[in-house]
Amino acid sequence: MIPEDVLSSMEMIRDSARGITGQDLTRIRKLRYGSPGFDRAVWSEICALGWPALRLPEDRGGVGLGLLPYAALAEEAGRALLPEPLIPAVLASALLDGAALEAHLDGARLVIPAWTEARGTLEPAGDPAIRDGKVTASRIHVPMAAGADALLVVGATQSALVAADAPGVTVITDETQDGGHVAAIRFEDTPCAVIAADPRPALAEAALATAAYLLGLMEGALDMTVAYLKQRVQFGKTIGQFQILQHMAVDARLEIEVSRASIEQAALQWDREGPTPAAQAAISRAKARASASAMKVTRDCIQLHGGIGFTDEHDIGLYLRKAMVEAARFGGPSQHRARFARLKPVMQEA
Amino acid sequence: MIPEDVLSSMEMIRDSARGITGQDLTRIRKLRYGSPGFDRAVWSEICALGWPALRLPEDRGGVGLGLLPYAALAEEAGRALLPEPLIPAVLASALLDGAALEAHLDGARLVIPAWTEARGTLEPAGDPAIRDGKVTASRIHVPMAAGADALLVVGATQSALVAADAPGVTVITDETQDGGHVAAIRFEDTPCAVIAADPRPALAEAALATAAYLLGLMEGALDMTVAYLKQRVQFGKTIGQFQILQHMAVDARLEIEVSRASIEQAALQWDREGPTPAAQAAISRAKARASASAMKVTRDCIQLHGGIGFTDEHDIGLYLRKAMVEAARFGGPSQHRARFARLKPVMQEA
Amino acid sequence: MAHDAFKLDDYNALPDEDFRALVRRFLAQNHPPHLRHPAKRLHWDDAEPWYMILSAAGWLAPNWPRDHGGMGLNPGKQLIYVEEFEKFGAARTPDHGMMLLGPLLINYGSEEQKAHFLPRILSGEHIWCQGYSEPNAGSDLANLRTEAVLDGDEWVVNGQKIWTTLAGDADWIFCLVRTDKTGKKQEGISFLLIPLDTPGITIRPIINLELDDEFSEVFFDNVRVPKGNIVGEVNQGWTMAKNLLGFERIFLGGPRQSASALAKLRRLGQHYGLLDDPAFVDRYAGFQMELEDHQAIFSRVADKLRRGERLGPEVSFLKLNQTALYQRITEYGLELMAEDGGLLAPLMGSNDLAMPTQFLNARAATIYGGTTQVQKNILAKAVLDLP
Amino acid sequence: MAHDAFKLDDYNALPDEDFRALVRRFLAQNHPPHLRHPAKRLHWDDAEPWYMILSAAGWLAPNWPRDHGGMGLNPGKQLIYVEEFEKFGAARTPDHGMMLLGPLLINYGSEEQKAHFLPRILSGEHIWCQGYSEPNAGSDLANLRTEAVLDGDEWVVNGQKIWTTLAGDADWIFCLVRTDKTGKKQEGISFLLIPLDTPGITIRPIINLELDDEFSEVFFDNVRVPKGNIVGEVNQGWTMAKNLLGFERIFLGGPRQSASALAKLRRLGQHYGLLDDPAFVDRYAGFQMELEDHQAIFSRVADKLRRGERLGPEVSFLKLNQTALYQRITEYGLELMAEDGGLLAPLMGSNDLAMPTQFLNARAATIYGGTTQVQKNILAKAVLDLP
Repeated sequence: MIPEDVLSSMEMIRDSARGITGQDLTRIRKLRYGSPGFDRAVWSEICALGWPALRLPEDRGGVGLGLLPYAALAEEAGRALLPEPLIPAVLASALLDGAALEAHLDGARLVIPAWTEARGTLEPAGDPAIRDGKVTASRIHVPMAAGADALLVVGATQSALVAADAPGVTVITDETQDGGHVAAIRFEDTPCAVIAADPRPALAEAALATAAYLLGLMEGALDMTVAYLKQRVQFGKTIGQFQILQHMAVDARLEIEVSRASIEQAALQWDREGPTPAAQAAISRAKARASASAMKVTRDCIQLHGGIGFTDEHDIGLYLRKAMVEAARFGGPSQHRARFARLKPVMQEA
Repeated sequence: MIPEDVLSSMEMIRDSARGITGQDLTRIRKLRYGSPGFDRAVWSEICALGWPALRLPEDRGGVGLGLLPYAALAEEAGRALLPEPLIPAVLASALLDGAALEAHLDGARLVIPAWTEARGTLEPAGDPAIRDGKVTASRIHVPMAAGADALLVVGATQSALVAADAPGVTVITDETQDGGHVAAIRFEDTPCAVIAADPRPALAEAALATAAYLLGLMEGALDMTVAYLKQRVQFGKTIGQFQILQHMAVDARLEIEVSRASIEQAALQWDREGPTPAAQAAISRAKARASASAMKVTRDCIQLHGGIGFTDEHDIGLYLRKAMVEAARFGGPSQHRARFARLKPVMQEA
Repeated sequence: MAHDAFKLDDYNALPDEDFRALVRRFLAQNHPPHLRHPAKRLHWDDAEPWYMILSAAGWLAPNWPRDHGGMGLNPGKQLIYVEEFEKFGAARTPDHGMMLLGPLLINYGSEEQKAHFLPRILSGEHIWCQGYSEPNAGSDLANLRTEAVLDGDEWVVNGQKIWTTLAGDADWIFCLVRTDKTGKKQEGISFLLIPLDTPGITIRPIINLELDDEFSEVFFDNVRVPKGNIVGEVNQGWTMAKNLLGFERIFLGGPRQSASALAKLRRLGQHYGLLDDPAFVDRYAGFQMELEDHQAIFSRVADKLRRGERLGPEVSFLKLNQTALYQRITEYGLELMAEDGGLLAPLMGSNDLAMPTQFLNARAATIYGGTTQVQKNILAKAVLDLP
Repeated sequence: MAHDAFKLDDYNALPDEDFRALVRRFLAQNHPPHLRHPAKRLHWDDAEPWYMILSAAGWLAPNWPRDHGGMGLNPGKQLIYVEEFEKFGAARTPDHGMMLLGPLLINYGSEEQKAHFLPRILSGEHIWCQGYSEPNAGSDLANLRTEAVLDGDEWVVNGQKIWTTLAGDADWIFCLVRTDKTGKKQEGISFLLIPLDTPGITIRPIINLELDDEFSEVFFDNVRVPKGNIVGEVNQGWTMAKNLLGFERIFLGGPRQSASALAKLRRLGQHYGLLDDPAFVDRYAGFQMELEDHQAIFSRVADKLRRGERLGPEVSFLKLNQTALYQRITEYGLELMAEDGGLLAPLMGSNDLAMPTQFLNARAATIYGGTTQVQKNILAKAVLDLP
């Protein structure tokens, strides 16, 4: 059971999130397919609210909240389809220190982590090659890199912090379905500061936060869809009267209920016992569930909208496009199922 | 396209089948869980109609029909849940010869093939050990063995024919869900006659015939269910007016339509080109489809019946129980999918 | 057995974790080992020893107040009790008296009825069964037609009930009967207690798909019942029965069936040597994740009870989720068995491998206690506010 | 190009296999290679060369009689034509004139209309689009409200059409319009031909989920159309349009989309080095089996056409089956791509790997041409005779 004080900090953070995210998707739609694809002024507000510092202990300048409140925040971000790079920034916060951390937290110098060389994994890449304070490495699928002031080349035991405009940095940016972008980045003898840290716990937290983002996204999509079902008339009935559409909506609601339970339980366990194998497995379970559910729910929301759902003009498609991107980030269903199986072999539990 | 003459022989054999199978399941219900679990008098009628000889060329005393008419017959058998061992007997016919074949075809001496040592395969067991006219071997899942006069111990290149009451034959009979039975049989220095033959083509035909049996079974189950939907009243409506139940029934109908097309296409191809890899693959495809569809359709038919569907008193359960047995016979969906993949590697076709 | 060690004055005073440990200890020390994880619902003959142990220990009725002989657990503690019983694989006894009738009597019964019936439930003297459904009143329960007509000091009952669980084991049946045919269907229904040895009652077992006789039909032919056997007010039976849906609703959504099916799947994997087969491991892991997800949503709803909140219609999500998972596990298990899945008796004679029976049992899960379809209808209106 | 080699007096006289070979040869020799297996519906600018090749060869209208400039194919030969075009991955041209309007004019048009319009369709002078759906008449098409009121010798049209495919490329639109508001919804609908350059018409492209402008809205604001532009009788438009569902219905159920998605899945498997991965091979084989099953049921329905039978409502099973398969292949493909599935541009710039676009395209497949839900409603009544 979630303790009362955690529940109330979750409520508080939800309220504060709603202040940022606004009531409709007009802002989100405007930012799509542009560069950097998010609003730096909004990012400053976000930093002022302390979100990137949420998970940091107070002695590192943070807010000291648990993973559960972070999940609540990510959920609200997902409901609003927030394009600002909250989850990457929180990941960076966990690895940075000193002045770089301070500048990152106050929004002056946004650091985006570049942690993978491969698709479909939650394992960080090997350590980047660092010689004479210069780093050489390649990273792919770096989100919103075009909006970063600095990049953190994350490795399994040590990471390298480089300025985005440092020499030897080659960025190839690809647009993503949701209107954002990712980059493949080559670092070639790029001057850097070295940070020793194990990124795995923070990566697992990012996976859980992404699951929560997907949860909020599903909620937003279903809310919009249920409203449509109550309003659209065909064959002389509001279409929400048709049993088959009712059941599709109920199935979507169930996916959401289960995703929420899975995510909250995983976060609660992590907050209680830290990154134990069981808590790691719970995060994989939650991410696998949320990714699969989000794809199913947003697909079905399109279908429930009928023709209008297939237009880019209608907002319902924004949820599907965002799900296409976030479902795979920090591992999708099959990767997390495999990770779960490794963490909890068949014979281990009843 | 199925040639006209084949279409008409299919119609003829369907008519003749309906003469045997009767109009309701009273007989089927009575024979369940008894020994031998089928009616020897009916078996004599079946032999008089020439069914076990259907696929044999006329110069071997057969009817010389193709696999398509055989599938039509098996379909009618399935619709009626025929318990008599038609498909095993046709398999035996393909391998026997001489007087044994004659006695088998006229119903005087029913031969049941015992062809596997393992579950979940369409590959015959290795050759039985035969020394001095005596066979030593083990076979499992031998259908209706308790009703056989003789057993054919099938091997990959040669088979051994033994009398059911011959010395050294140990039979352990297990009841099956449908009210029939299967046996695990040990042959220990049992006197036998040796027959050289490759059983694989006949096994593939048995798989296709079983797919057709499942097709008929689905048809029977859905017909009964649609009739129930038109008759049962709840909430002041015949339940067939509820959209969700309508769609379940439509989905079942679609499974049936696709199964039929798959089966007929595979049989047509086999009749045209013989046991080519492509025709073998088509049979695997048809059996995988029919097995999976039959399980789904009969499960959904139970659900569509509601409470009464969960009683053994209602006939709808007979279809599900039969599907539980026949879906796995001569290979189920996963085995046939694997076989298909071997026969048609990924890169082979567009 | 040292029952007294488990008799406390106030279980609710224990910290949750201590109470949980107590329940575990109780089960470990008292539950008959051979009754754990039963493949089927137990008949009274098999369940009696366990029922009497619970009775003697005062642990039979976790949901009844202490002054009626129950454990008096608050909702949170009731949950722990249920969770631990489920986790342990404790056998369910014929428990309609404790689970359904008891709370109804406690809420609506006369003092006389309470004094007479409650102790006899606890002692095992009265085993109760439930008479709600009828052949034409299944999903549409309010359509029930079994009628009771007052004739002097007696109700005369005519009609038929169906799907009565373990009727053959019971001494009494509590029924919803029609006492007024005018007005709306939901009105005019009363709650009547009937001894099963009354002349005019015939019980006919129904063999189900598992080839088991868990259910019966009960026929009433001019069955005469004392006027005082009505519980609560005449024509208020529907409302009373609906109001009581609480404690037992969460039971319907517990992970027990899926957990049991998954345990069988694991045993089958072991039996067939598939524990290192990647395809099996992948499917198994998927199911295990779903089961743990279900446990998570179950706990989430349970937490509401713990916080003293009333369970809304969304509790039905538990049943929808669990029964769908249960069916999928057994469907995969059956296919995994290939030809073995067609066998009637459990493989190797072991209930641990009896997947075909579990598969058949799973068919009922989406029908009884409200079909999946009817539950989704209700949820569409109650939770999504669709028209 | 040697078009004359493909001009026969009577295609129907050829044995089926010879005709099939002829179609293959025609495609191999004439189809622009860069237009094969297009990722999206082609706009006129891209499709024009191929349209003009078909036109010059007399191969544009397989379903029209020879005396109207068509190929005059019987149903069996039409099927072969379609099958081979599908198998080859031939590009679809803006073909509403040939496919829908032509047969309607041939059946119901005046001699004058036939003489004027049919040659211009064949020559590419008139490109047609279809104006059926409206914002409030989608699944419930009979609810359409765009109205045409007779004013002297002209119809005055007001209203709005939506989901008009390639409207921006077209010169003319054929519309269903309301000409009588009394009586049943299906009555009072007429079939009207409207030049798109008439004053008062506004075309607004709709960007779809593929971020493509395949569809448009068409607005009519006091658009004046000559009285003679009605096809058939006034108020008979609904019946005429319904009667014409034939040749093109089987198109909707062809295997093209699934085949194209499966080809992409194979390329992706190759790209990611998964061709020996057992999990991939298993999934791929499953989809390939389903595709071949679909081809089997498609052929079975096609055989009915070949035997001269009329296609009943069960032809909708083809669309249901194909679109469901199409969606599942793309869903798996998308998940297989992991993070790559979120990219907007095709992987490696190759259309052969453009699974995300195909996934989005597949969303439309269960909506347009009758949603899956509406089709199942119809099938329940028409095929299963449910109430």
